[in-house]
Amino acid sequence: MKYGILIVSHSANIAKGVKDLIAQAAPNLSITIAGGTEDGGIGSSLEKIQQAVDDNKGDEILAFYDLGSSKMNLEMLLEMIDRTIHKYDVALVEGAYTAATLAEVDSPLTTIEDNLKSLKIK
Amino acid sequence: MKYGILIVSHSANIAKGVKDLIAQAAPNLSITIAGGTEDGGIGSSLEKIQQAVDDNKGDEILAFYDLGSSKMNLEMLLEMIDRTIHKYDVALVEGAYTAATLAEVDSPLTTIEDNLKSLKIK
Amino acid sequence: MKLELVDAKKWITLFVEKLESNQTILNELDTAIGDGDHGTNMKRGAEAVTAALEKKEPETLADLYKTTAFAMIQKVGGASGPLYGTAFLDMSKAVKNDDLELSDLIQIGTDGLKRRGESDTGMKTMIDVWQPVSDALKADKFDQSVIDAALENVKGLVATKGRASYLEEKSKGHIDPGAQSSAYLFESLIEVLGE
Amino acid sequence: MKLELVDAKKWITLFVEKLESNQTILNELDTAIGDGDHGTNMKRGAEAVTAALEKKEPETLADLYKTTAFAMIQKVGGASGPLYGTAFLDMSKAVKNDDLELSDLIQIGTDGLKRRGESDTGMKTMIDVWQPVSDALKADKFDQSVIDAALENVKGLVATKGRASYLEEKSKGHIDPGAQSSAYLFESLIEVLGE
Ligand SMILES: Nc1ncnc2c1ncn2[C@@H]1O[C@H](COP(=O)(O)OP(=O)(O)O)[C@@H](O)[C@H]1O
Ligand SMILES: Nc1ncnc2c1ncn2[C@@H]1O[C@H](COP(=O)(O)OP(=O)(O)O)[C@@H](O)[C@H]1O
Ligand SMILES: [Mg+2]
Ligand SMILES: [Mg+2]
Ligand SMILES: [Mg+2]
Ligand SMILES: [Mg+2]
Repeated sequence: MKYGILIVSHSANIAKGVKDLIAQAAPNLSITIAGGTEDGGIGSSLEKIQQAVDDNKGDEILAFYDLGSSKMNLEMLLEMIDRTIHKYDVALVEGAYTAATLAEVDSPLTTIEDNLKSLKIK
Repeated sequence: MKYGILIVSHSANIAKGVKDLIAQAAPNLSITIAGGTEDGGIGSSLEKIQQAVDDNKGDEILAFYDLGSSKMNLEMLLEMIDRTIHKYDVALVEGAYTAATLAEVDSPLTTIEDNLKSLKIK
Repeated sequence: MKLELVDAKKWITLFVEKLESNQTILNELDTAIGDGDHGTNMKRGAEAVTAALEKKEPETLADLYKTTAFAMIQKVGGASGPLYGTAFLDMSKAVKNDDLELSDLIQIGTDGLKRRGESDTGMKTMIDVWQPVSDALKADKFDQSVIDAALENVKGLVATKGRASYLEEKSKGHIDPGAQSSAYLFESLIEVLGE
Repeated sequence: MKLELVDAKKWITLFVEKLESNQTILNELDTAIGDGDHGTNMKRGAEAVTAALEKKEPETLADLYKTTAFAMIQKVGGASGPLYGTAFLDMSKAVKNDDLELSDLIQIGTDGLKRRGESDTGMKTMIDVWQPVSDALKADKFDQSVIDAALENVKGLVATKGRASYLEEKSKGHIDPGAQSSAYLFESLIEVLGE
């Protein structure tokens, strides 16, 4: 698939839930997640994000996050690796759902990004 | 507490995760959740929402939802009961976090709602 | 025209049967432009309706529609739950008026859908079947061709409500799953009326 | 002024000790205007730094700062992880230049915080300690009073970045937890410089 989805959240449950939700509408996408700290607490882990990026099968990755450190860790990783990752400052659940639905039917990136615009809140 | 938080999501994991996330920043709030269908699938359940409303200890409830049927079931319930529930058409995770943080320090509803305005995406 | 209790029961029973036997089709339609569960959702609702009607035989039309509404609301789990639920609940309240025409009943259900869904015709939803049926009943021209035409029309629409709306232009060319399940509802009605 | 490797090691070691013994204070500060975990986060980071330094004795300043950075990045789990991590990583790269003054080193760390946090002074964050310290070092006027004044100033600010920013006006009157942990960092530096 052209696009994969990456979910970075402070909570392992949120990350898992978002994946469940969007996988139902977009069963063919590669959706990988990084939720919570290494030891399962609320927070974020660069290592988990790195792993989720490694596991993602999309040619390019559309990335969504919730708050502060999820974003900063994601950006830190972007500086370290050279896969094409598009990071969106949009509502996590709603943005990921929108992107996944469109990516599932092979919409071009411009269409996906047009639809994400109104969800920009960060 | 004056305000309680209600989370309605298609996914039990999202609902649980949002609670974990916001409870960390707002440990004194009553936060109740309704996630997924009765049998644990992706979807929503009026009964779960009803239960979460019943369990909520806030004098008034600030309610957040993700997509379509979460909203419709919530609105259906609002027509059936007479507790004061404010429903916000904002980003689920980010909106709930914002409201919880402010409610935790006894901010007035006007302040909370002012801060939710920029998160309106539905 | 009005529906007697015995016919209304047949109507609901036929609807429930069609939902149970067409689960796969409804899921497939929903897979194309939604999340693939409309058949599963409606089957769950159908079973709940059957169970509720078996548990307590409704004694009035209001009872029948209310029982149907509550079963749908409680068990469907998708957007179609509160939608069909609201339609039947509103119909159950309205039908207490003995003078209510069938066409008015269906219009009241349609209005319930519009209120619950904050939607209207042309948005590629079940409303695009309910409203034409209601119109046809008012004009005394209700038959299978009305349903066929409604589904054909729905197919060409771009969705602006519900999950399919995320797909925008790409939602075109597909029958909306909720429109199809509503088609089963009104095909059941035709069978009852035709007898 | 420059810091030799042996002094820089002392610096980091003292910092780590202060983080471990002040976990509760940092958590309490974060409870007031954040999520209450800054002490726990920094303690986890501190332990990781200690473990990493014990595992492999750094042979250069660049090594030392890089090891510190990676331990923080990997283990802190909160926003302070990528923040301190970026500051020390940038410092580790810059310190390869032998001519680098201590004041420049700290400014480079401060710039790293600003880049990672998309933030600046006056936003009630750790930057409001780093920047005044960097300025004082440049002016050769760095002592405890600089840190005290910075914390006093931070207290009066309204947060516009980080979790405390959600509280707006209500964030006033509290010391920012990250500013406090950075105060420990620079109090450790004073101890080293004072020897
Ligand atoms: N806002 C709305 N107004 C009217 N009908 C809607 C609306 N949202 C969804 N629908 C109808 O519901 C159907 C989907 O039902 P279902 O698949 O059971 O729910 P979900 O979308 O929650 O999975 C759609 O095909 C459409 O006919
Ligand atoms: N955007 C930012 N720029 C600079 N510093 C920030 C930023 N966001 C947070 N901080 C700093 O991080 C500290 C919080 O760290 P910590 O509690 O460990 O992380 P979290 O907020 O993820 O729980 C704050 O007190 C503040 O000093
Ligand atoms: Mg569906
Ligand atoms: Mg569904
Ligand atoms: Mg914190
Ligand atoms: Mg935290």
